[in-house]
Amino acid sequence: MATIDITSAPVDPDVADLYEHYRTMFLIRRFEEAAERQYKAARIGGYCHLSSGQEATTVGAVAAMEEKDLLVTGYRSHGFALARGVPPESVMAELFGRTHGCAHGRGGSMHLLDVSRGYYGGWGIVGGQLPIATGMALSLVRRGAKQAVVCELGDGAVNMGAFHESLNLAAVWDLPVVFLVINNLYGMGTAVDRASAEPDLFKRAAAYRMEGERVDGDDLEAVEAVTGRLLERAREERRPAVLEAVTYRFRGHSVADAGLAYRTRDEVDEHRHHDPLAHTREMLEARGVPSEGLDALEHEVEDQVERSVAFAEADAPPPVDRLAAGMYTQGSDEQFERMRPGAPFGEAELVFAGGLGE
Amino acid sequence: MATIDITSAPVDPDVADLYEHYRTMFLIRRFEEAAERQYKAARIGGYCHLSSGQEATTVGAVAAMEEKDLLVTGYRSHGFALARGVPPESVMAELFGRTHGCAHGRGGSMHLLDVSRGYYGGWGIVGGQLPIATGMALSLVRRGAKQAVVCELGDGAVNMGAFHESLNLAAVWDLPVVFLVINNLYGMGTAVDRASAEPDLFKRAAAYRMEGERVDGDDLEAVEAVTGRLLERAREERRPAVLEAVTYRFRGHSVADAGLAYRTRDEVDEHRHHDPLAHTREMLEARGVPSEGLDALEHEVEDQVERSVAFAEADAPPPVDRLAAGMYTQGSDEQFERMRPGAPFGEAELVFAGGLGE
Amino acid sequence: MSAAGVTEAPAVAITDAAGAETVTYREALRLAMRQEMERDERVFVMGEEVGLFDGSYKVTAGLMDEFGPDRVRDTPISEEGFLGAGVGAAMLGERPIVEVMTLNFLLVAMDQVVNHAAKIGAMFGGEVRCPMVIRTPNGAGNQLTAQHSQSFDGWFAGTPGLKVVAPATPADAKGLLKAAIRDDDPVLVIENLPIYKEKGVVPLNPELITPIGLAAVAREGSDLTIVSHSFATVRSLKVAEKMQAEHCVSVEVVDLRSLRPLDVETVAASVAKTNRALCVEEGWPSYGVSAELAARIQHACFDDLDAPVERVGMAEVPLPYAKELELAAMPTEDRIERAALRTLDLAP
Amino acid sequence: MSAAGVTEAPAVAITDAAGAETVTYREALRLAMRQEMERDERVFVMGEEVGLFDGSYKVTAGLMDEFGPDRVRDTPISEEGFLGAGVGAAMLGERPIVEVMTLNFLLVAMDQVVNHAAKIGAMFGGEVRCPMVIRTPNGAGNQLTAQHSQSFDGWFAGTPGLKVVAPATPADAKGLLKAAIRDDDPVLVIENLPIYKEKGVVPLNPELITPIGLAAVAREGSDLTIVSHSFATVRSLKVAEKMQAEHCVSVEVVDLRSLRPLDVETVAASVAKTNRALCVEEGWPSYGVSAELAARIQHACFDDLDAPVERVGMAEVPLPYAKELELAAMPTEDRIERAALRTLDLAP
Ligand SMILES: Cc1ncc(C[n+]2csc(CCOP(=O)(O)OP(=O)(O)O)c2C)c(N)n1
Ligand SMILES: Cc1ncc(C[n+]2csc(CCOP(=O)(O)OP(=O)(O)O)c2C)c(N)n1
Ligand SMILES: [Mg+2]
Ligand SMILES: [Mg+2]
Repeated sequence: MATIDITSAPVDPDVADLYEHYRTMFLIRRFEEAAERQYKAARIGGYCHLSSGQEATTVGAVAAMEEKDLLVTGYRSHGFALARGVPPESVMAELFGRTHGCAHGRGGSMHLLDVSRGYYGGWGIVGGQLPIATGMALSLVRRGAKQAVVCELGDGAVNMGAFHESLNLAAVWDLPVVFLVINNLYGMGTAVDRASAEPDLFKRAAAYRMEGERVDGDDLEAVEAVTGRLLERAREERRPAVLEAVTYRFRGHSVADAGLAYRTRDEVDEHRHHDPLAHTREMLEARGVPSEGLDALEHEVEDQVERSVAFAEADAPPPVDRLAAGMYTQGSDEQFERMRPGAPFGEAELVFAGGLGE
Repeated sequence: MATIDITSAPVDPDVADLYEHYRTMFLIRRFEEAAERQYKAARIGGYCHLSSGQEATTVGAVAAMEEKDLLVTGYRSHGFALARGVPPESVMAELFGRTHGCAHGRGGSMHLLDVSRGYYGGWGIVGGQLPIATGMALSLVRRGAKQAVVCELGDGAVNMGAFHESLNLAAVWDLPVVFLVINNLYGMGTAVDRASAEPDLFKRAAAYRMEGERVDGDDLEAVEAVTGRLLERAREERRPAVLEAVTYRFRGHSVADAGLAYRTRDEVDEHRHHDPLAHTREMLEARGVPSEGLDALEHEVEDQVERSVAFAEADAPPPVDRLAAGMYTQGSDEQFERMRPGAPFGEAELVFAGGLGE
Repeated sequence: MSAAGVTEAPAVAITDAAGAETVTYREALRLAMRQEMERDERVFVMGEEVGLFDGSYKVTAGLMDEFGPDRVRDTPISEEGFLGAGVGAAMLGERPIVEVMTLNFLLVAMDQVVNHAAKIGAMFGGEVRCPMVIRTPNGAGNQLTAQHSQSFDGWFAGTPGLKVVAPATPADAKGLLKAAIRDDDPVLVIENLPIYKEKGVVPLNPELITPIGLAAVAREGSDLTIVSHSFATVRSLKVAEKMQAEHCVSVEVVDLRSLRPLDVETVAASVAKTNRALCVEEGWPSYGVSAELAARIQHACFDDLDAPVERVGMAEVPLPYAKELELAAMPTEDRIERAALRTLDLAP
Repeated sequence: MSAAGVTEAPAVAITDAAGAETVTYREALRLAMRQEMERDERVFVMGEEVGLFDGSYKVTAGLMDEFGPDRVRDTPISEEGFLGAGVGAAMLGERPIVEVMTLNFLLVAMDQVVNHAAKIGAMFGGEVRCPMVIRTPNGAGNQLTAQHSQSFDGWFAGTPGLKVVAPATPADAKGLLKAAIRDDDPVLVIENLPIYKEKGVVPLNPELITPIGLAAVAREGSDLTIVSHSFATVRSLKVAEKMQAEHCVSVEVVDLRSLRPLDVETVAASVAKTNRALCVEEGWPSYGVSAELAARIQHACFDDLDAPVERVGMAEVPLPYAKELELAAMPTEDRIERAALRTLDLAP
């Protein structure tokens, strides 16, 4: 979290923590608003899924993680990357498809990652990240490491076969993984109870003799506390868990969706009145943090977001002659050497020149 | 059940039913023993999965079905076909790969069916039959038909993603399907509790707010009663259910498996002492059916099995020039006509001559 | 069926009492579904977001209002489950149209398509059938990145028991989808993301279909045959115009329309005339559709060919996000043109 | 690595201090795993029935006793789950070998293979890798019927980001599996049911590998090149002997060994010499491996070819159960021979 200046932070450690969490929540909100503007200005492409409204869950869950813990998420993950400390410049540059993006411009919004911070992506197939997170937990056990994995998924993902197979494996093998189900009430336009025969999603954990809990996902401190407890148990006792955090997505499914075909304006407004950002700010003020201090923090963050956009804009796109970089490891060029004759891609050079490895 | 002679049956209707069920159980046992012999004599090929030991479950469940109900099973299904009334000749001919087999020699042991008796196969991919059975139940609902589907699966199949997706769909859409989980304690060599984090398999139903029950699968009358109750509810109230029948597979996973690498001889012997066949015969005797009558029944069945083998042996194999028959419906030949030039199969005629349709 | 016959460019107006209209590819698909649902009670649509959300790509927009939630059924995110449910319903004689949001997501339902739907007719000795339609768009563009930009068309086309069509025009979108719905076998209808918004003249006659298994000569020419399907046909037609204008080269474009059955006859007849062939596809060419085409052409036209059959498609990488990289990887008009010139020995 | 070089028949004894032994293909695979597990703690095996049951086809027999249940891990029947778990473990630097009972069952795990394992290197900008091995047999025979008799080799070979090998001999089974385990990318090792019991001389030296991306000339010849992989190579070698004896025709057999990367160079060099090519595979040829081969050969050897490239494979039907039908559908030696004679213009 090198980019965050904490000199103006409160001294009471509990309040100081909340203050920093608020900063992160605010960063996520403003960052995503900027991303949306850049998307509409066609500087960002692909799908762009915003998490506005869900910040308390994101920040609370990540705050509960130890540095050595690992994180795996779906595609609605700008917030997770930022909360885990990936510099905004690096995330924004990724959204712009630039060289210094956290995936060097090759992944975009859905495929953020930062291995140095234990963040292993950023995946786009609903449910696809679950077996992978489970395998990471298996690897931790094989090493005897006291670490755990947090695997984020949406309420829509609980109906995928991969959910079932992963939870069963995690439970039958006693793996240290917490499945964080972000129940924002909808998977695209489908309300939870139209999709899931058991709409109390945490109860599904019982089918694997696994602990399942539900938490108010807009209550940052509650999210942090229960995530912390479940992670601790995962690390120490190798007990996996499901944590369902109930929250709301203020915006449409992606920037392209107005988000009103399947829910009413009233419903959205009602939830906006319980904005976790406003709530957290109020809590800070109630605990004695002066309003001006919070305004200053907000300005700092806004500057930071602006800088990230400027950084991304100035950053270079990846060189076209390195189209295939990363696909295979070094040494593979030699293996592929003999595949050239009659190569059909149109221009074989595009793929082979510049090498396959990093 | 045209081939079964019931003239010597007892008159008390309850005993008469049990008597007929015993006949079916005994038929399954002897039929499969004959199939094994023919397999070892290389007259039957492929995989050959015997259900010896599981007859009470098979016969009890099918007995509870109404004629209009539908049946879908996995690959361990000789017993289900016979119980549903498919003539032994037709099943044996299928195992021999002959024209008058119930799938005309194209399916073999794993892909038996008889649409006229509502039996829609006989599927070989673990869990693959579940979405299909679910779709059949959906179709019944669309027609407003008061019918239900029985979908058989093994204890190993409950860990497949298809299980989860199907049960959720069946529950969220209120479909008339009973998932009959035959828990014979092992999926190949893997004991239930090594595979399933919740070894009480019926409890998994709760994850879909679905009714789940467990029954002693060696108690024919209990199986029939509970299956009947669940089917009734499925038909009348469109409520799906899971029924776990606990039983034991006396033989190896398939004829090729001795079945002793993962369980002890003692364990197998112990279960053989509770053979549901012997148990049912004892019940009949206790209810006053003379032992000679039962002996006679057994002889009849043995003759019947022998006749089925003779029938299959005498039956002709499918003509090789009809290799592609059934693959597509009639009229498709014309669609495929223009695909011939440069056809690569070696001999295009093999596939196209004789037609694609029935 | 002659109206949609072999030698006709797909987008010309069709003389028919029912008339014709200029609509988008998306609207043409919707029209096909509406007409077939009106005609046949057994037809119903099922998939993620097809109802309340009006379809992820708005193909089914309005249909739930028109036909109700039973015939336009929203599903949970469970592709294996609901696609398999379509198989089961079809086995009982329904005519399900299962929409899969994009072809990429068929990977999680592959087993139901390849090892169930495709097997039913043959494996059960013709005793039961599976008359279902699976609709899904392939294609890349818009920086959707590696997991969302794929075209596995050839995998399905290589599966005996399936039929696979891939319309390139609104008229064929309507005609082939209708043919698929009426067909008694499982048919995969591969749509395409970039074409959804393309417009064309579509005959309104509800009885007009585009026959499965029949390619179309989308443009006549004499110097080179380009063989393509789906969006690659749209690209190729533009390249053909440009080459006429700039290089005075006359390019014939054969739009496959069906991948299984594959109309090798029409392709071979064209190559016999032009003596040169270029196969273009949106997907990766190695082990792709263009491989089969090149294999068939070299066989059927061995003595006719003046040059090796060339191929062009997506560069063989998981599609990167960055716009510049994506563009460099795609089978753009530029790249098709270069490949065409190469096939004509007019470029190295 | 020269010991397993290009021009060497795969089954000859290799001069090496460590010696060689005649073992089955199955034993050769086991030897490779045992050696690599001894060498590298990160290597572990996981799959259905690999431990207590000794492997469904006994490839892993004894390994659980030797290495314990943590390194030879039995899994529930959950291919998508445990294959994906392999992906996750590999991303953290483990070297999982995931056994899938047969290639048919990869269909339920397709998404993890194609849309996850294969994407990792490129999609994450090279920041994380996926050094895993997936082992699984393809092939038909023994009347296993439509759902259990398939070879989707080309689908994986057509997926950028994967590597695919398919050994035809015990020596290459050991050499390629070892190469795959040591490789830093995801490698699919396609084994084969009928070959498991075939014997051959296998070098014991734990450092000998068969390089990925290098085909072998399994038999030299001058009149015709047969290109094949996996069990089709075994069949083709027999056909070659027979044709020599009965027709005085000299057939060269190129055993591909790797499908991605594909060694087109070795194939083309052979065809340049023989001027005729026949591609043989166990799977369905339309849109299959032989399509890619024919496409490459006609391109690379356009001026060398005296006849069109021919192909032979499984008849394009879901494989029926009845022995007679199965046999009629398979690419038997008879059918390969007839196709070879056709390629040589010695038969219609
Ligand atoms: C297997 C698969 N099917 C469909 C999609 C398309 N899709 C992307 S996000 C989404 C909704 C997911 O909803 P949820 O899990 O609740 O997450 P949220 O978007 O609310 O964060 C769908 C259907 C996909 N990416 N993968
Ligand atoms: C998807 C898939 N994976 C693996 C197999 C191989 N296989 C066939 S039967 C079986 C065991 C199934 O056990 P269970 O469900 O308990 O049924 P049982 O054999 O005991 O009747 C396995 C692993 C398969 N057919 N399909
Ligand atoms: Mg959601
Ligand atoms: Mg079992």
